[in-house]
Amino acid sequence: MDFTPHTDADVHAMLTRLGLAEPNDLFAHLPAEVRVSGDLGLPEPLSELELMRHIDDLGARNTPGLICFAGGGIYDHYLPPVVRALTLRPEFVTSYTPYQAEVSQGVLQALFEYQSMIAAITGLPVANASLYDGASAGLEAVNLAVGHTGRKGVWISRGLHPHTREIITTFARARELQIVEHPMVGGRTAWAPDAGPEPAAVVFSQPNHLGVIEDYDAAVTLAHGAGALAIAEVDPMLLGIIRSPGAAGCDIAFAEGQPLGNPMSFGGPVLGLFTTTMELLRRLPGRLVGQTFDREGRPAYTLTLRTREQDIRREKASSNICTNQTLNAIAAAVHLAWLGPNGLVEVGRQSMQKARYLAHRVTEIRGVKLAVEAPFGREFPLLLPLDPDDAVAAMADRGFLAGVPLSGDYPELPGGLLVAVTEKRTRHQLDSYAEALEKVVSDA
Amino acid sequence: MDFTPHTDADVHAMLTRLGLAEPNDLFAHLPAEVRVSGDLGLPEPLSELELMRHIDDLGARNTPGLICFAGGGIYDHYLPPVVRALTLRPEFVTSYTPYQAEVSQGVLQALFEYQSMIAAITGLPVANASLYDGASAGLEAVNLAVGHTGRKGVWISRGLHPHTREIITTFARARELQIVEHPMVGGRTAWAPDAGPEPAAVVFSQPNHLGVIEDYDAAVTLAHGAGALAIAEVDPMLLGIIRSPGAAGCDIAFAEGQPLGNPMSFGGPVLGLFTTTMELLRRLPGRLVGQTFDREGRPAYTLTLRTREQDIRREKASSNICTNQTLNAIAAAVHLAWLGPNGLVEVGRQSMQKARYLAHRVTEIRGVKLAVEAPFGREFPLLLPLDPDDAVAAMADRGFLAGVPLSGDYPELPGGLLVAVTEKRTRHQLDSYAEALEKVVSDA
Amino acid sequence: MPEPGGRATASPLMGGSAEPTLRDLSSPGRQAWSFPPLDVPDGDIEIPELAPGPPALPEVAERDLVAHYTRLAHRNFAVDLGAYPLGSCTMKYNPKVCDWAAEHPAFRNLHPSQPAHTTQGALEVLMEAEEILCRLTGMARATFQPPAGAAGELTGLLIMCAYHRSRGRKPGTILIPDSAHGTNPASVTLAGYSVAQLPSDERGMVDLDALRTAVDDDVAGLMLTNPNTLGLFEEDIVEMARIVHEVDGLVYYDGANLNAILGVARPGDMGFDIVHSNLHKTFATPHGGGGPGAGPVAVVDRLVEFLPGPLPVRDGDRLRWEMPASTIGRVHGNHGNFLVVLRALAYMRALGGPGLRRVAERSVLNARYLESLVSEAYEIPYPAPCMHEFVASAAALKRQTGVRAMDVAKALLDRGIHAPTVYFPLVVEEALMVEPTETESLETVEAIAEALLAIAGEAAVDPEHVQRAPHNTPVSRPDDALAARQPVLTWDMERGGGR
Amino acid sequence: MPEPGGRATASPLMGGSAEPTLRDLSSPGRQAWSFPPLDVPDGDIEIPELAPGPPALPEVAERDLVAHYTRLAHRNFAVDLGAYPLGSCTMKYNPKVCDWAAEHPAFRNLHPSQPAHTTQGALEVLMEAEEILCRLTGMARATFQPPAGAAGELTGLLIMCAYHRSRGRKPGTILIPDSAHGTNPASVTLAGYSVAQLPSDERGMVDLDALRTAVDDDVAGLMLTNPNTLGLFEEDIVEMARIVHEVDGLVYYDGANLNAILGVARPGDMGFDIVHSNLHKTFATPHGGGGPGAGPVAVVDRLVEFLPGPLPVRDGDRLRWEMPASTIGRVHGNHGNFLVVLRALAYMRALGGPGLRRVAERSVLNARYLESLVSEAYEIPYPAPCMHEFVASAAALKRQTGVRAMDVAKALLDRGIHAPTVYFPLVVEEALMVEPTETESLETVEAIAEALLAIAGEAAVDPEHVQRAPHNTPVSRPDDALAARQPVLTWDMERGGGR
Ligand SMILES: Cc1ncc(COP(=O)(O)O)c(C=O)c1O
Ligand SMILES: Cc1ncc(COP(=O)(O)O)c(C=O)c1O
Repeated sequence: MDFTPHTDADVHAMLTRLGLAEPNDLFAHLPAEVRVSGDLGLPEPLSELELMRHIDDLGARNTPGLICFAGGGIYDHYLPPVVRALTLRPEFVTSYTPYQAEVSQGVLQALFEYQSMIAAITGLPVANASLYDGASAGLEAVNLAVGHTGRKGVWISRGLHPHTREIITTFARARELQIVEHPMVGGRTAWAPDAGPEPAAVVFSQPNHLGVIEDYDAAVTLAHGAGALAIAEVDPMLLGIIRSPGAAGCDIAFAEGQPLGNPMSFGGPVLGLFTTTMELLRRLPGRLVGQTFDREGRPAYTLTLRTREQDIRREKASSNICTNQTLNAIAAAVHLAWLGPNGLVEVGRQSMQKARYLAHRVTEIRGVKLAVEAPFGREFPLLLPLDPDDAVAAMADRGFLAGVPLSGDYPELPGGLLVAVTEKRTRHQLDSYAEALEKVVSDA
Repeated sequence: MDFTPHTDADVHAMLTRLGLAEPNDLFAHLPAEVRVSGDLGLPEPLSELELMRHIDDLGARNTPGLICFAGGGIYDHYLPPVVRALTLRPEFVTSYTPYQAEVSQGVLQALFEYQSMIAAITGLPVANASLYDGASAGLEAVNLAVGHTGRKGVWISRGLHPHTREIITTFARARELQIVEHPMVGGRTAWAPDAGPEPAAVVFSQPNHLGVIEDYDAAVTLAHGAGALAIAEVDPMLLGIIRSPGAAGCDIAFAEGQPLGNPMSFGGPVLGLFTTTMELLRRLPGRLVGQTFDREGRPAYTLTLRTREQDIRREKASSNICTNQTLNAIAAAVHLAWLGPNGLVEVGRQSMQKARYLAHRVTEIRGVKLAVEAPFGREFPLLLPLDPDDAVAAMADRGFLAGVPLSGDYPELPGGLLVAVTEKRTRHQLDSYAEALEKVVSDA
Repeated sequence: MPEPGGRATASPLMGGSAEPTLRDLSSPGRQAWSFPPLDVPDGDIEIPELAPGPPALPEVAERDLVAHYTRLAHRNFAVDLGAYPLGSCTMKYNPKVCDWAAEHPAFRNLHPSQPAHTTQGALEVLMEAEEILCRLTGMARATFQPPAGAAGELTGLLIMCAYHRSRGRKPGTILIPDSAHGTNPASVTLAGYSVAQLPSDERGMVDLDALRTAVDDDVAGLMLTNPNTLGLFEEDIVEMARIVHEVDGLVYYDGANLNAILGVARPGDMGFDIVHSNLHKTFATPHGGGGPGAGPVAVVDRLVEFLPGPLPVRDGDRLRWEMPASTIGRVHGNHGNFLVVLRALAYMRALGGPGLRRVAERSVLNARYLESLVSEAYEIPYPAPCMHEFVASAAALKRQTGVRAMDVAKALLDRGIHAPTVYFPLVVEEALMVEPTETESLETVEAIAEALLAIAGEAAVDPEHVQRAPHNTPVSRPDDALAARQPVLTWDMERGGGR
Repeated sequence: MPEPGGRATASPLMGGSAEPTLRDLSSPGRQAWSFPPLDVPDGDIEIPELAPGPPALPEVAERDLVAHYTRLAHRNFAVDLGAYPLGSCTMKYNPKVCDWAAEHPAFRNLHPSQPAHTTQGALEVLMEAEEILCRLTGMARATFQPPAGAAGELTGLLIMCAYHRSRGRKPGTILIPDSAHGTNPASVTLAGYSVAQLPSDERGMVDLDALRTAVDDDVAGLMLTNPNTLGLFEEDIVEMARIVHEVDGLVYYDGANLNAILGVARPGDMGFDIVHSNLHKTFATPHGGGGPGAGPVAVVDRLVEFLPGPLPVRDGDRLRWEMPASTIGRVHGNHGNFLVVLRALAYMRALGGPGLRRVAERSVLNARYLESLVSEAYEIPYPAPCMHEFVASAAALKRQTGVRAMDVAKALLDRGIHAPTVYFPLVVEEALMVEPTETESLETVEAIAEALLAIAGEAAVDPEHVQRAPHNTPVSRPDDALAARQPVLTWDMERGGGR
């Protein structure tokens, strides 16, 4: 199967017009030494039906139907069919970046509305039109702060998502930034005011990676006292319940946006949310859509403040991002509009109540307790009396994706398992989880 | 969950404008004796997630994954994702009958193209824009013939699809038509020239319900000799291989159109194809789209020859049909365009070759033989040494939908099982089927 | 720039040329299809009646196929794009979760001949839907075989026929009001009955005296929709049923207008014996550009034995198929439009009792509210309070400006709103039959009213402009006369030609 | 009425007003959402940092949500509607079977942290795709973490950095041709390198002497796309790589233009060390209005140890995750845009070796053919035969008529065809960068040419009309200056306002 519409006659006619005899002649000017002569060992073509069978076969090699209690940025929330149906409109899916505004009002307006809603939930006035994911949004936030302050220090909470920490570290190594990690005590960041090099940014997660709700003021006061930007990674699904980073005085908020409108997708494509203050607008990475008017005075949307971007500003751009996660952002917007203010509150409330119920149930199991006793969101850290990887494997045999082991990223929590609960989990599932975990623990 | 957008405030404002106090007042003028007072015992509302779980639960009560060898009008052909994606465009799905041509050119042109392609494969010049299904298309064909000839006799082949026979019989009873059934000998219709009341129509299936290819000329000559219309039920997926009814001189052809573009869907929605000659055009049941021009001389499509239809002609209409199977017809058109001439030949060729292979394999089983020895299409009648219903049940336990038992409709074939093979079946599946059947037969 | 919320318009994109046909796009040798190579022995196929060669189908690549149908879709208005107040058609919003249900692999890949023990879920779908439908209509049992309303009518009439035959009567006459939908008389003829038409009185309802006069021993039954096609509830319905029952006639309910009375009133309680309902109207299954629909027929106890079959019946905790004792036989090749029923069931279960009743309340509320707004510029010929739809008349407008109902309809298209049904029912001159449905918001209802009033205003000032409407659509008014005089029904037909 | 086959235009429907925003459509109390009732104990949630109330989101019903986004979709051009010859972007047709793959429940519901033994199919997808990619590029191993081309560039540069650091070198300078895409220099800066620009010569290729001069010990590497952004194959590529390698620099291949050489030539064979490819260009994964894409990075043997991780590795007949020995660390929070990779794999497997090579042949054939047609009216500034795209110049047109490249682009929109890329690459005055891709038919290619020639013709006669184009689109040219001067970036912002 291929998707070229050319008939043999077409190819012949076109080659003839070009004065060529055969398709190979199109490449006659390439240096002989770089032209492929042998067989590249590529697979044979497949018909569509064979292809579908192959994908089905690959899919069958994944364990089906695990009931998901894993989180850490990617969550199994309820995703309404209407959100997928609208997002997957081919006019959105198969268009390019809306450079030609006149024929891209659909994508542009959808992004403008996305920006508006992301600003609304984060309480910050300006949101870009998406970044790749939560972790790389963290990198962009740090880059912004470094550019803005001219400093090389980056203070990060140990409660920041480990992958965000890791990607910032990868980047810092190349850029020779100095990262200072602030420890957690009792499940929350214990900020140390004199932690070393002058910080460009103070970065933390709200709730933090253990699920615990941080003290906004502590971080923001520290940051602003030190002349740094306060940067919060937030959980969009909890912004109906937890105070917004904007209201708390943060300068930048970013987030892993997957739970808004996107399936878990093995972690991608997802999207990074990024919001900031007007003051930092000209340093914002990524695309921005603005509202304006056309020649007839009709409202029209267009990409704007483009001088920040790589195609105009090149090596001086605020970021290198070009292709972003537009379709995922549209999904997020459709989902947010589906939820509305009260749906967002409801999804947070239900998730948190169910998390409390499960935490209560599992901590009744002998040997199982919470790693920290502090108010959490819809995710909490368990301490198990066995290796959490083994627990996850044993729970998978029982049909549960039990959570994300914490021990790799937090050696100080050797039995740590991060358990996430969404509104999708039924009480029956929570009870069964607790029963299964009890067996796993007692078998260990 | 409901889908009304009204807020309480909206309802209040609207009622107030109408001078009403509460929604109930909208019905105050209904006679009290017909107004529902008690509880109707209807189910409680469900949230979307609960609803989806319920449908999943119902679905789980069907046996999953049976490999399909059943046919008899509904076939498990390969249905490309592109056909579904295009057919399910919401502009097609959520529009009404294209009475307002100016905003319905999409549906209208799609139907015009459907008519063109159905005419092309059946070899008859005019096709309507769909009927409900193959069986009811048979009824319409008989009704047309009765109206055209003024006669009450209907000669039908015993090889006509039993459901088509049954629906014609249901109808004939009310209309006091006289049906004469012509027997099969050696798998083909043995037409009896002096079979009783003067026929309005001679009706047969090509291939017939046993899968056997009929002699067109015998039927057409008989019909025309008797002053009747020759009416053939055809199998659209074989029209790349088998001569078209138009080429064979039939006056009307109809078909169960499901295999073109539509999933099996437990038998519905499917569609009935209906084609005929220009001579009979004014008696055609159902909608017709014609090409014309708009005021600016641009090509435009419109519903035409509407004076045949019920909304104009009322009790004198050629049929009572109003809502038809437009979306299924669009699916058929997209699928036919996907197939093109060579794809249609290929699907027929592969299905028939695989049917031959399987027939060969299973007739090697001791006690299993073909019910008739005559050239067939992609479906053939087996004679089993056990009750075919029992065989189907036993084969289902082994993962196969073995075929359609013939014994109910053809008591003369007590061990009859109609086996259909499509291009989708792999050789491995054919071999496994034969092996499973061998076990079932030997266990019996 | 805020526009009033809920205003529903579709907008142009670009270009304006006609879409070529697939035949225009075809090029010999182009191909979209692929199949796995044949994995069994090949060779010549030896059969009689071999086709001389491949049929003359277009040859296109997948890329062009996709572009063609996507562009066609962009040339079509639909509920998903905006308001569709097409009277009698109940063009309500079709929930996307029901699309999900209809594409569920556990149902869409079922073969209709599968043994019942392998399709228990599907039988349960039919049972659940039947139970809800019977409770809503006040009937005993229902069949889902009829694939549309008209097929339901025919089925109902065949049941009448079988009932009367069982009592030794021959087919006779069926009474139908003059405001009836065209399928009613057409179905009557198809079923072998003759039609007698009942006049409407000055209320817009069946004239009770005329009914009394018309009823005699030849009358097999009465067919009626209530609310009727004027959107009015037949006040004398109970008495009407009684009169017909007196001569052992049966009373048939055309359920096209069931939306108005869901959970509020039941045909069974009004005295009806047979009820079809249009799932593609009342139960939100989309209309598909003209189908598929589903027209289940429900009947009172004494008619259950005549229902088409097979019907699902409970047998312990299993379900099996059974033929009713005196069944009229099949009316569909399989089990009807099953996936449409599945969609409708999903809708019914989502709404539940309270939601279903709210459908009636809010469809009537919207219609009554819209009627009151529109009555500023259009006559409402009958004063009774409307139910889920109303019929206005452009007769005065026509007299004053020359602008006809059809022109108003076309001008509405220009404003991004679908036209109402026009010239139906036949009893109203220059009829505009408007059904907003319950899924349009207050703001959208007001936008429809504003548009209709603006058109009336424009008619007074510039009638020619209205008469030449629509102006913004992919094509302007097609030449229907040419289409009928010299039909071109396939791309192979020359104008005026054919076989 | 037949139009030439393959002509690709989109058409208007009706209406013309702007689409209101969701906020305009919002009404307090309206709701689309539903959740099951909470089935665990409820009560006050006691946490610090409790939000004072619900956020200010719009409140709309599902019906209005659907209509809103459907109408927005109707205001957007897309590949599925017609030709999209946007240079450098490879807007080829995206097969629907790949959509099916990307929605496969066995993949879309996987959590990234699942243990590897429960996601063997997903790991196999990555392995299969990696293998094909490496064979096509001539590399040893690849990572799929980078979610787009630019992220691939950054990843590649971080790998360079790690390589050099492992050899005791500090970041230095990266050489980039002046025709390079903007992401290249931006990535270089982000990675902590500085940029040195290489001039193009009169052939439109890198000036080899300038390269020789520029290369010194501070040079860490060269970034290049080949064919370059003029659509020309860099003839001296082997020599260029050799020169850079001489100072232990690395040569980076920006794979945006890989489409032109699939199966015909391989970056590895040209001497490149690191290659990113854009799955959303070369491998037909759709662009989603601006993303998601995927920018896998493949490297030669000696750089494998630096790749980001974890990477899947085979362990008997199982797959597991492993961190490369000297990994630079993660560059994505999870495993990259996995479903995009799945789509690309489906595409690669459908085409197989012969189909992939045919992509190169026919994309070049279409471009070369279109170039020859278009050259009648537009200058082609460099004479070398183009590969999969070409750059024409409207400089002469501008001199003669005042009509600029941007005007030509806009006028093309009016003709139902998407605009080419304009004013890029920077080395060509009034650049029109045209990439028809291999999925457009001969007829469509000719339709594009005709349209471009017609515009040039019109420019000579009525330049103002072209300068005011587009005329048929939902909006005309937006006031970009106003948008930037007084940004309104959310519906809460007043013009000129903000926090
Ligand atoms: C009043 C009335 N009766 C009957 C019908 C026929 O229903 P269907 O179109 O489903 O056959 C309709 C709809 O067209 C109708 O409005
Ligand atoms: C030549 C070239 N390099 C790099 C890129 C950047 O790729 P992406 O948009 O995926 O980040 C692009 C595409 O925009 C490009 O055309």
